[in-house]
Amino acid sequence: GRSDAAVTVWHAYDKDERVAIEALAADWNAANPERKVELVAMPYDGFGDKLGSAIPNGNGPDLFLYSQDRLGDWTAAGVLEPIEFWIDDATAARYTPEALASLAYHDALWGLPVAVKSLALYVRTDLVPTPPRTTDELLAMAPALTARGVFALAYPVDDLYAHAPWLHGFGGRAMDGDTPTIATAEAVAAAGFARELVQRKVVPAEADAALTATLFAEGKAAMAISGPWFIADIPAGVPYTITTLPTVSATGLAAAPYLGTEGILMSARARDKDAAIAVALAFTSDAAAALRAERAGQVVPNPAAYRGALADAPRLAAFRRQLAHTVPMPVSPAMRAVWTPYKNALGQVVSGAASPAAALEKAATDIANYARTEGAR
Amino acid sequence: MCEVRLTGISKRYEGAKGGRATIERLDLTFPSGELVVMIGPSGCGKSTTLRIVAGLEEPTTGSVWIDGKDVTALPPAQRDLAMVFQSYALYPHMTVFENLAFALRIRRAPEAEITERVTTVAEALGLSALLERRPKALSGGQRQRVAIGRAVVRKPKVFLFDEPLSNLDAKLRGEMRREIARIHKDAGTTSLYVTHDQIEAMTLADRIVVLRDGDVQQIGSPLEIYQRPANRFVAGFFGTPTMNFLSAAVEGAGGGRKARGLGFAVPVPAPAELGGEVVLGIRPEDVSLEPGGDRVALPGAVTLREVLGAEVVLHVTSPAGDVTVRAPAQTPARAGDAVTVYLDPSALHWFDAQSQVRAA
Amino acid sequence: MCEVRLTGISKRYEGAKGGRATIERLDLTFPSGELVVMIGPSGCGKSTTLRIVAGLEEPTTGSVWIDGKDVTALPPAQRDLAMVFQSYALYPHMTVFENLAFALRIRRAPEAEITERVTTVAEALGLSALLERRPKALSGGQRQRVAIGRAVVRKPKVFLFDEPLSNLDAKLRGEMRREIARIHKDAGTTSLYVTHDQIEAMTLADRIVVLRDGDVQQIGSPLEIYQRPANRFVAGFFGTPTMNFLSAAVEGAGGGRKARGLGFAVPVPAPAELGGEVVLGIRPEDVSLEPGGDRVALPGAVTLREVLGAEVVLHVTSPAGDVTVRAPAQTPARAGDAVTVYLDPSALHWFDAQSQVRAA
Amino acid sequence: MSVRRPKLPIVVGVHALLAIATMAVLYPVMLVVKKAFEPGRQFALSPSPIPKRVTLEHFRALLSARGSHGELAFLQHTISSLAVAIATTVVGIALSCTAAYALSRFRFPGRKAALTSFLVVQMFPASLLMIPLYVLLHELGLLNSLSGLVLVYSTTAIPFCVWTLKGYFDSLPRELFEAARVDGAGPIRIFWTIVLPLARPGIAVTALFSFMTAWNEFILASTFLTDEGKYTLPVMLKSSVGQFSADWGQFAAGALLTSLPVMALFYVVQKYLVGGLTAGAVKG
Amino acid sequence: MRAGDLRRALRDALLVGALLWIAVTAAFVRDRNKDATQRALRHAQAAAELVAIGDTPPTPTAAAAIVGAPVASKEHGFLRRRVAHTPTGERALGGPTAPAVDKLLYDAAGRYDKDGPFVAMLTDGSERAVAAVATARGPAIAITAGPEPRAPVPWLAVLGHLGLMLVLVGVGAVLGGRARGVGVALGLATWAFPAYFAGGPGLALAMLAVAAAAGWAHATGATDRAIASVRAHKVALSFLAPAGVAMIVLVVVPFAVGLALGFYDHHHGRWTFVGLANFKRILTGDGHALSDPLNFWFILGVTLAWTFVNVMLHVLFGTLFALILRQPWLKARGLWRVLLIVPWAVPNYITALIWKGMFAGEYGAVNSILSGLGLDRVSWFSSWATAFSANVATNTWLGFPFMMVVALGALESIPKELEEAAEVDGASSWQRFKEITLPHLKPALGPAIVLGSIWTFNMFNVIALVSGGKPGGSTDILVTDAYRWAFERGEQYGMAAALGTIIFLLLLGWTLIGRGLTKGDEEARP
Ligand SMILES: Nc1ncnc2c1ncn2[C@@H]1O[C@H](COP(=O)(O)OP(=O)(O)OP(=O)(O)O)[C@@H](O)[C@H]1O
Ligand SMILES: Nc1ncnc2c1ncn2[C@@H]1O[C@H](COP(=O)(O)OP(=O)(O)OP(=O)(O)O)[C@@H](O)[C@H]1O
Ligand SMILES: [Mg+2]
Ligand SMILES: [Mg+2]
Repeated sequence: GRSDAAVTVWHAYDKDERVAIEALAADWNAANPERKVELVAMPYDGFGDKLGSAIPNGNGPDLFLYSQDRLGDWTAAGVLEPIEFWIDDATAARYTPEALASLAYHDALWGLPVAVKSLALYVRTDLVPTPPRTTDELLAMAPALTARGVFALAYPVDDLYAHAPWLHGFGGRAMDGDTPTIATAEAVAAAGFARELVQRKVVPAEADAALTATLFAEGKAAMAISGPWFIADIPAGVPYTITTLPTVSATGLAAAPYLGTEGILMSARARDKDAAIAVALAFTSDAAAALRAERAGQVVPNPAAYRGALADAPRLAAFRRQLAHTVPMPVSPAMRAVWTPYKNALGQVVSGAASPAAALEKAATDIANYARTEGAR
Repeated sequence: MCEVRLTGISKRYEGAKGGRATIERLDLTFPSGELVVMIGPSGCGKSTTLRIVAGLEEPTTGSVWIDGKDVTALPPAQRDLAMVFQSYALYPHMTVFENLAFALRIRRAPEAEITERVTTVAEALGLSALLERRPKALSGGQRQRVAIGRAVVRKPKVFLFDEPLSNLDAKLRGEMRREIARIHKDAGTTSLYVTHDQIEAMTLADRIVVLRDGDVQQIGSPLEIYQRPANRFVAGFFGTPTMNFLSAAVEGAGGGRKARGLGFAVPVPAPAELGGEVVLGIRPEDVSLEPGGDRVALPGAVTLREVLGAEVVLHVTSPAGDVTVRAPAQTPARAGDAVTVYLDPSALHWFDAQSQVRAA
Repeated sequence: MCEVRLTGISKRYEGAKGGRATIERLDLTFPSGELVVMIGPSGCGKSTTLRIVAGLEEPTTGSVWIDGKDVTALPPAQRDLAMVFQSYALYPHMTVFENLAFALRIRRAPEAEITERVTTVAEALGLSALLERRPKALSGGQRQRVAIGRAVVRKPKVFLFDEPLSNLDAKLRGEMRREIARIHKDAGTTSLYVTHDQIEAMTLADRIVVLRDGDVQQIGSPLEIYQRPANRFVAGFFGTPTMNFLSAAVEGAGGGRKARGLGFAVPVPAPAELGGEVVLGIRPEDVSLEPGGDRVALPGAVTLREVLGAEVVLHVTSPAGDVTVRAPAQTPARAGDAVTVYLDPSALHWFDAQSQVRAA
Repeated sequence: MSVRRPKLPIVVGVHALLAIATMAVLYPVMLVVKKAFEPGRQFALSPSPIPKRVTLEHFRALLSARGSHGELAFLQHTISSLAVAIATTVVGIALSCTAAYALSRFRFPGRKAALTSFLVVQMFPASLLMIPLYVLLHELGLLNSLSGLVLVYSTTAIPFCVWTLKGYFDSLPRELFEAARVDGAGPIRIFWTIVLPLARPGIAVTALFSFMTAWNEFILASTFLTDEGKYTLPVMLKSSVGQFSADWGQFAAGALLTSLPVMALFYVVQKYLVGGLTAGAVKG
Repeated sequence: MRAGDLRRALRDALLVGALLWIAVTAAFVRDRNKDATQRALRHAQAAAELVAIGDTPPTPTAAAAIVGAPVASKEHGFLRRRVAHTPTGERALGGPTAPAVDKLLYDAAGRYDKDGPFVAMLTDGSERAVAAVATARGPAIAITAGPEPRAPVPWLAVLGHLGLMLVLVGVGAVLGGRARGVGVALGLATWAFPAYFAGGPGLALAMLAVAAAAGWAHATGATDRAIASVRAHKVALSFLAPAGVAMIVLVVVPFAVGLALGFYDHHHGRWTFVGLANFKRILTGDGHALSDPLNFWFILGVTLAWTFVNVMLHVLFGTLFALILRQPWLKARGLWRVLLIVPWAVPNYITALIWKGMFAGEYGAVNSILSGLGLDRVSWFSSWATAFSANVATNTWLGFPFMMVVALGALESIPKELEEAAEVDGASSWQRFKEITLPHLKPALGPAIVLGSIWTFNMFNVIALVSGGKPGGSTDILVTDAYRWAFERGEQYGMAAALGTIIFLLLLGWTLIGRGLTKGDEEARP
C-alpha cells in the first residue's frame, strides 16, 4: 500500500531505466526514512491519458516522469504545478539550458530534465565502413548496397518524428510557436527528398520502428535512424557504430532531429510540494544523472555528470554530439494535431499517390480545420 | 375431501385471432373424492380445462375453486395438486428416481421416506429396473409411466390425469388402470381424468363429463352416458363401434304413430313427444342378423367385415344409410353378401332431427 | 413394391451397462405391400426396430434390406421412407402447413402440387382450420394428426407408424384407421405399424408380429394370433380382457386323458402330446355363466363387475384361480355373488407348463 | 445430425481439411511462439514459423521479474488476473443468469425495454466512456481496487450473457417449468434445479465470454489501477512496450503464458457444450 | 377502509417525501458550502484590503503580503523572482528550501499579473480563499488559514416539517374523498419552505410541482397501480434487479455524461456549451469533400462495409467450424475446439501486430506466399481495397472463434429428434442445415450477431494496429475517427463525444431494425 507520507512517483520505465531509478529511490529512502519515495511503474500505453484523468480527480502521483510533448495540454488543464518558484540560477545551472528550456512553457517552468532523447544514425560497420557525411554520400552509396539486396538506410519514412531531421535539414519547421507551418517550401523539399529516398530504393517504403530494427539487425539495412533505445534492439554480435545524421547536401544544413526531454513533473495536486520538489531535485542531481547514464545509458542533460568513464562512453558521446544539431520538440498543444495529418501526407508522398506540395497543402488545411474549435468562433 | 369447482370459466388463447374462445363460460363441479372422467373429441378443451384447474393457464374469465376457496390467483405450487401431463414433461436431466422424488424433495420429506415411496411407486409401475436411467433412454411407454409415477408418488388434494395410459399396451393399461383406481380410492382424492379409452372411462369414472368445443354436453354416470346419451353428439361419440343413426319422419298420431325411414318403419314409443323429422340411434350390438321378437328388418349388403377376435364388425349399407353390426365371431357373412339386419326397437335412441337432443 | 428385411439385427444401446441387448439377433421380413403390425409390451423394442429400419439407429450387428438392397449403411434420407414418430417430432418453428409441406418442399415438388396435397391431407385429418398454427398452439391429438399428416403426405417406399393414433378419441381413431388403410392400399406401400390397440391390430394388419424383449414370439395373420397364439405370452398379451389361465395336470393316458386342476377336469384333445403339468388358457368370451353343451363347470364368486356398456366383465375367483368372464350387459351377477362359470372345452388353449409353448 | 458416421474417405477428408484449416489459423500464433522462443527483442524477417535458435531467456526474464517490493511480479499479476477474471465470471454469470431467467420466463411491463436497454449500453464507444467511468469509480471509492475492475468487467459482460442465456432459457420446453410448478417448486428452485442444469451449454459459453472480458482487458485495468501490486497480467505485459521500442520477445512469451489459462478453461468448458439435454422431456 | 386509506396516503407521502428530503438536503448542503465559501472569500478580500493599506491582517490568515513584480533571471527568462513586503519586513519568495505558503503568494501574484485583482478559493482542496487587490507596489495578497465553520444541521426544523407533512396527509386521508389527494399534495408542499431557504425559488417551485404531481397520482390511484404492478411482478423484478442495478449504476451514468459532452466544446481544458454545433460540423463533413476520407459520410460508408463484411465472415467461419466440430465422430473434438479458439485466447494486441507484419510489403508472409505462387507482391497498405482487406482478414481471424463458440453452444440446444425427422423426410445435409439447424441457430446467433456488429462497429484495436487508417486515413472507421478527435486533433473531446452519440444513434437504429427482423423468434419457441 501507499503510505500518505510517501512521495509517489509514476513512471513508464522498464528494464535498465527502471533499475536505475529504483536505485535512486532506494538511495533517497535510505537517507529520508520519514519521507519515502514510492515508485509506481506504469505501462507507457495510456500513461499520458491516465495522468490526465487521475490528477484532476486527486488520484494521481506527486511526481511523474514524462516527456515534454504534452506540457501544452496539461498546463492548460491545470494538471501541472509550475516549479520555477523553487529553482534558482544555481540549481538551473546543473542542466544544459536547452534541456531546461524545453520544459518551460508560457513563462513558467514545469519540470526538471531527466534525460534527453534524439535520433542519430546507426551504422552497421560491416556494411558501411565509413558513415556518409552528407545526403549525397548517402545516395551515392545506395546502389551498391541495393545490388546486394540491402537497403542503405531504414527508418519510418512516413513518421514526422523520424522525418523531422530532413525537414529541419531543409530549413523547415513544423511549428512556429503555436502555429503549424506545414506546406512551406522547405517542407515540400524535405518531403520530396523522402520520396526520392524511397523511389531510389535507398529506404524501404513501409518500415515502421519494429521493422527498422529487424532490418538493421538482420543486415537488410545498412543504416538506421533511431534513438538511444535502439541499442537494446540490436542483437549481440552485430558490429555497429552511432554517429550524427548527415548534412543535407541541398542546403548544407545538418539534419536535425527533434530533441525530446523527459522531465520529472509535479502534479498540481501533489500533497507535500516541498517534499516533492526535494525528490525531483535529488533525482536530477549530477550524481543521480551519472548513475542513470551509467546504469541505463540515458543521455542525461547534466554536463557535470559526464566525468570519468562516462566522459567518453562512445554511445553517449554520439548522442551528445547529435544534441548540438537538434530542434526542441514543440510543446504547443497545436502540435498534437499535426502528427497524423503529416503522417498521412508523407504516406501519400512516398507512395507516389500525391505530390509533396499537394499532400502537404491538404495536411495544412486539415490541421487548420481541426484547430477551428467551436469555442473560438 | 376437496371439491373442485369451475365457475364461468372462459379461455381464449392469445394470438388465436378471431374465432371463438376455446372454452366459453364453463361451469363444472367435480365433487370431493370422485374420479371424474372428461371425454370429448380431440381439441375440445380437455387439457385446457385441466391446465386451468392446475393454475397453468389463467382463465380469461371465471374462477376456480378448490375446497371452497377461490384459487384463481394462486400459483400451481400452492394449489396442492398433482398432474400427469399429456406430453409427460419429465425432467430430462434427472434419473427416473430423481424425477419421482422431485416433488417429495421439494416438500423436504425425509430421505428414507422418499426412497420408500419412490420404490413402492416404481414397483407398482414396473419401473424398478429403470430407476437409474435418464428419460431419454426410456421407451415411450416407460416415459409415460414415469409421468404417472411422478404424480402418484405424493398425496395431493387433487389429481389431474391427462391421457395417462395412452401409450401403454392393453395388458399394462389394465394393470395401471386398477392401480390408479386403488390410489384414488386410498387417498380419497378428487381426480380429473382425461381419456379416449372407453373401457377406462366406463370402469374408472364415478362420473363422466362429455365436452365438445369447450361446452359440456352431458354429465352423468358412465351407464347414464352410455344408455341415455343426452344428444346425438354424445350418442355418436361414446361407444365403439359408434352408434348407427337412421333418419326417419314421424307419421300418424296418438298411440299408433310410426317413424318411417327409407326401407323401415318403427313404432314411436308412447311418451315421446315427437313430430316431424327424427333421428334414430341404435348401437351396433343392438343390431343383429337374426330376426326375433319385434325386431325391425332392414335389407342391406355387407361392405366390410372386420374381425376383432371375439367378434366381428360388419359394415352394412342399406337404403336407410350405413349400419354397423357387432356380431359373434362365427357369423358367416362376408363382404358383398346380401343380408337383412334387424333392429331392436326397444334399444332405439330417439333424437330430434332439428335440435339433435334426445327425445326418448 | 418393396420388401423390408432385417437379418441378424441386434441393438445394444450405448451406456446401457451390463444387462442384455434391447434386441438380440432379430430376423424379420416385412413382405412387400403388406401392412405389418408390431405389438408387444412397453419397452420391448418396437420403436427401436422402426428406428433401425428408418436408419436412425445403427444396429449393433445385422443388416437392413429394403427392396433387396442392403441399406444398413445408407442414411435415412436415402431410404425413401416416411415415419410417424411416437413423440411426433414436429418442427416447432414451422406452421402446420409448413410441417406438412416440408417433405414435399425438400423434393422440390411444384408449389401447386404441394398446396393441393397438403390441403387434401389436412382435410382428411381434420386439420384444415389449423394450417396456420404453430405446433405449440395445438392440442395433443392435433399434434399427433400433424405427425401422421407429415408422413402420409408423400408416397414413400415404406411407411413406419409408431403408435400413430394413441392420443385420438375413439371416433377419430376409427376414421384415421380407415384413412391409413386406404392410403396404404392406394400407395401399395409396405407399412410397419406399432400399436397397442387391439382393434387397430386386428383390422389393419395383414400380419402381426408379436415382440417380447426384442424377440419375436409369433408372426401370423391377426386371426391366427388371436385364435392360435403360439405360446402363453402371446395368448396372454393379445386380447382384451386378457385370456384366463388355469393350471392343471394331465392324468391318465390314451383317449381318456384328463387334465385336472383345482375344482375342474377337462378331457385332453386327441392329438395333443401332453403330459405332466399344463396351463389351460381360455378367453373371457369363451367363459359363460350359462351351462350348456359339454361346458365344464367351475364354482366361484364375483369379486368385481365392470360395466363396459354393451357388456360386462366379471372378475371371478375360483379355486383354480381368477377367471375373467365377458358377459352380456344384462347379466345380473354383482360383486359378492356366488356363481358357477362354464368353460367351453373346445375353446381351450393348451400350453406346456414348462416351456409355455402351445400344445393344442 | 445423422447418428451414423459418414464413409471413411469423408471422415478422413474432413479431418485433413480441418487440420489444414487449423494450421492456417494457427500460423500467426506460431509466429508469436517463435518469437517467444527466439533470442532478441525484435521479430525476425523470415516468415517461417520455426525459430532458428531456441532460448528460454524471455520466459526466464518474465517469470523472474520482480516488482518494486521484490515480489515475483508475474506470479503476483497472474494471481490478480485470475482473481479478477474468476470473480468477473462468477458475478457476471450470477447477475445475467438471474436477469435472463426473469426476461425469458416472466412477462412484466418493461420487459422489452429492459431487453433492449441491455443492448443499448454497448453502443457508445468504450473509449469515450472511460473518463466518466473513471470519475464514477472515483466517487464510489473503487479506483485502484480489483473489486472495481470486477464490477466494471461484469457489467460489460452482462449484455451478451443476458441475451445468450435468454436464448437458451427460451429453448427449454415450457412444460418442464409447468411440471415443476405443479410439483410445488417456487421460482428460485425452478431456476436452480431445472433451468441452470439444462442451460449448461449456454452457461459454458457465457462463462468463457465473461472470463475473456476480464482476462485480456488492458485499457481499463491500466487506467484504474495505480498500485503495481494489483496489476493484472495484460498491464504487466504491456510494460514491455515502451514509447519508442518494445521487447517483443518478452511480450510474446507473456502473451503465450497469458493464453494458456484461457485454453485450459475452454478445454474444461467445452465438455459442457453437449446436446440433447432436453431429450426425452416432452412429447410433441 | 379508513385505516387503509390512511396507510396508503402515508405510504405515498413518505415515498415521495423521501425523494424530496434528499433534494432539500442536497440543496441545504450546497447552500451551506456556498455560505462558507462566501465567508472565506469575504475574509480573504478584507484581509487583502487591510494589507494594501499597510495594516496587519486579522487572524487567522495564513499569509499576507504585498508582492512585488517578477524579476527574470538572466540566463533563464522563465525563472522569475518576486519579493514579498510585509509589515515585518520584506523577503524574497522562492528558492529550493522556501516555505510552501510563500509559493501560494508567488502563484497568486502570477495570477494577478495575468488576470488583475481577484478573489478565489484555492484549488488544492484545502478550502482556503485567496484575494489579491491592487496597490502601487504590486498586489496585496491574503490567504485565509483554513475552512470556515459550517452551520449545524437544523434537525428540529426537519422533524417539524416531517410532522407537519404527516399531519396534513393524515387529515386529508381521514376526511376522505377528494381531500385525500389534496392532503398528500399539501403535506408534500411543506417541503417548499426548506427548499426555498436552501435552494431558492426555483427549487421551491419544483417541490410544489412534485407535491402536486404526487397528490394527483395518489388521487387517481396511479401510485396504487404502479405499486400493485411491482408487487404482481415482484419475482421477475427481483430476478432482474441485481443486473439492472449494476447496469444502471455503472453504465447509465457514464453513458449520460458521454452523451451530454457532445454538446460542449473542449478547448485547452475548458468546456463551452455549443449546442448542436459539433453535430452540424460532423454531419456536414467538416468542410471535406464527400470523397475525402475525412468526411463523416465517407467514414460511415467504410464503417458500414467493415461491419457488414466482418460480421458476415465471423458468422460464416464460426458456424462452419462449429458444424464440423460438433460431429460426434470427429476424433479429438476437444483438442480441435481448443486449437481453434486460440486466436481469441492470445492477447490481440500482439496478434494484430503479427498480422500487420504478415502484410508487410517486402518481407510479409502473405507476400512471400503470393510470390511463391508466382503472383505479384502487393503493397497492402497503399491502396484502400488492400488495406481494408488486410484489416478484415485480421479481424475475421480474431473474431471467428467467438462466433464459433456461440454457434457450438447454440447447435447443442437443437433437439436431435427434429433433425431425425427431417432426415426421414428425406432432407439432405444442406437442407437440414437450412431448414432445421439455421432457424434454431437464429435465436442464439441473433443476439450474437447484433452484439457482434455493435462491437465490430466500434472495433478500435484492429484498425489502429493493422492499417492505422492507411492510406491517408481512408480505412478509418467512426471510432478511430472519434479517437483521433479526442487525442490527435487537440483533445477535442466534444467532437469525439458528438461522434460517439452519432455512433450510438446509428447502432440503436440498427438494433431496432434487427430486433424487428427476429421478432417472430420468441413465438417459435417450444
Ligand atoms: N437411448 C437408450 N439408451 C438405453 N436404453 C434405451 C434407449 N432407448 C430405449 N432404450 C430401452 O430399450 C428398450 C426398447 O425401447 P423401445 O423404445 O424400442 O420400446 P418400445 O417397444 O417402443 O416401447 P413403448 O411401447 O413403451 O414405446 C426399452 O427398455 C428402453 O428402456
Ligand atoms: N397455445 C395455444 N394457442 C392457441 N390455441 C391453442 C393453444 N393451446 C391449445 N389451443 C387450442 O385449444 C383447443 C383446446 O386444446 P386442448 O389442448 O385443451 O385440447 P384437448 O381437448 O386436450 O385435445 P386432445 O385430446 O387432442 O389433447 C384446441 O383446438 C387447440 O388447438
Ligand atoms: Mg389434450
Ligand atoms: Mg415406442
